[in-house]
Amino acid sequence: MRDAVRIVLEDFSQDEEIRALQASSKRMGGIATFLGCARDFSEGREVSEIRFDSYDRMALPEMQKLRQEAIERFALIDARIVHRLGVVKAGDSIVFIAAGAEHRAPALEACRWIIDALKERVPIWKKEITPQGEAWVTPHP
Amino acid sequence: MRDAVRIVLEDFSQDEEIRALQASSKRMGGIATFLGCARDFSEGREVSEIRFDSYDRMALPEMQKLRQEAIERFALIDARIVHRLGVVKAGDSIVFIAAGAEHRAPALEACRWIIDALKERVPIWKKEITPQGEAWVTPHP
Amino acid sequence: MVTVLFFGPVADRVGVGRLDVEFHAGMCLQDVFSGLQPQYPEAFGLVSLAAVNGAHATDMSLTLTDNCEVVFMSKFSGG
Amino acid sequence: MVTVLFFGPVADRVGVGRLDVEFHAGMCLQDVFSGLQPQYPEAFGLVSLAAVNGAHATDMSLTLTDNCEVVFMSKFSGG
Repeated sequence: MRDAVRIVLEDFSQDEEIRALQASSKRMGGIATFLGCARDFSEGREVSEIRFDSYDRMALPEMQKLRQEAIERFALIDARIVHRLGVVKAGDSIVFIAAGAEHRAPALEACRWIIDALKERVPIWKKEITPQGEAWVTPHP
Repeated sequence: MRDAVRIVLEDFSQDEEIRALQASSKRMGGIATFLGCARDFSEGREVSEIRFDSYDRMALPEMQKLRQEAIERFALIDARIVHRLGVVKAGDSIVFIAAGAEHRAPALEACRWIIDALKERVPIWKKEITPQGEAWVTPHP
Repeated sequence: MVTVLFFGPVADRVGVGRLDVEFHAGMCLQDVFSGLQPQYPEAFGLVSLAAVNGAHATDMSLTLTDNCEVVFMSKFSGG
Repeated sequence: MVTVLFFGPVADRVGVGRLDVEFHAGMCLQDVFSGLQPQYPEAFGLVSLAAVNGAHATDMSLTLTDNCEVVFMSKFSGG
């Protein structure tokens, strides 16, 4: 089975991720996921693609730490985090988070916590490529 | 394309639901989902399967209303709700909710709101079949 | 005639999923409830929600019409 | 030697992704920052986070060791 935390260049299947998550236990009653996708429009500009830069040495370990912290903090049964790098087109997936718990509340809360923490703590930067030029994305709070 | 709100007897693919959701717009930056699954253990008892009863005339329209309300309340781009009936085995999917918005916060909040409201407003009842007998599930707050 | 439907745990305790109750002018939701409750106290002990013609009914003084469909329901446990 | 890495918008403004800075005993994170900042004021204007050897470093008085890896980073925009 694929690692629960991955940085990938190719697209991935949510169904496969969910199956991998469910494989860890049949006591999972709720699975919350968050999928971040590339938009074709941002801050009033058309976006044709998104490119990434990443401090690899730190990005993957930090994502692994996030998963472990989320599992402990929300008493999750399991969690998975996948982030794409390389070149992503409008509509493509960028990041996928799945959190499985016995009940729905911790699964949903963990999912929210992980994506917020990932944006704050994982050293990845994205640049939007538009017909008018390129621009690094300024993070929103 | 399949309806955005469905009551089904067979299993369904999350990937297909996500693709159908994404088809509505490339401005979707965040998609939150919630999957409720049948657990093999509940209130200290083993559960071999779950059966459903539903007031069909009201269940589907109420789910459609929930979707519409969520779209308005959270300014979603689109949302989908699928609920299974019939007989469901441990580990199987029961309910799937997907909410897509321009940004992550409304998508995640809508997903939480829809599952909470669905449990409160949609006339479906589930019964757990255990080796010791059958019991209708008492809802938790 | 008023069609009264039961589902899930309420249907199990009533023993059937459907009862027909004679309609009379001015009849309200509470009248149907009070007419059946003494015969099925266990089932009606579970009832916490009602619907008329497929819509949630929170006002028990709601006036019914002939041939309407009434449902007395226990708390939902879907999802 | 201290290896200093840059990524994303900071790398763009510095013009390279890596600079080597001479190490001296007792050197701290702030020394490296202050040594480079005047040469790359635009790039360092974006810096809001630092890491040493792959770990977040919030204390700029952190003492460095020879051959360590320092990164000055702008706010992340992954996810």
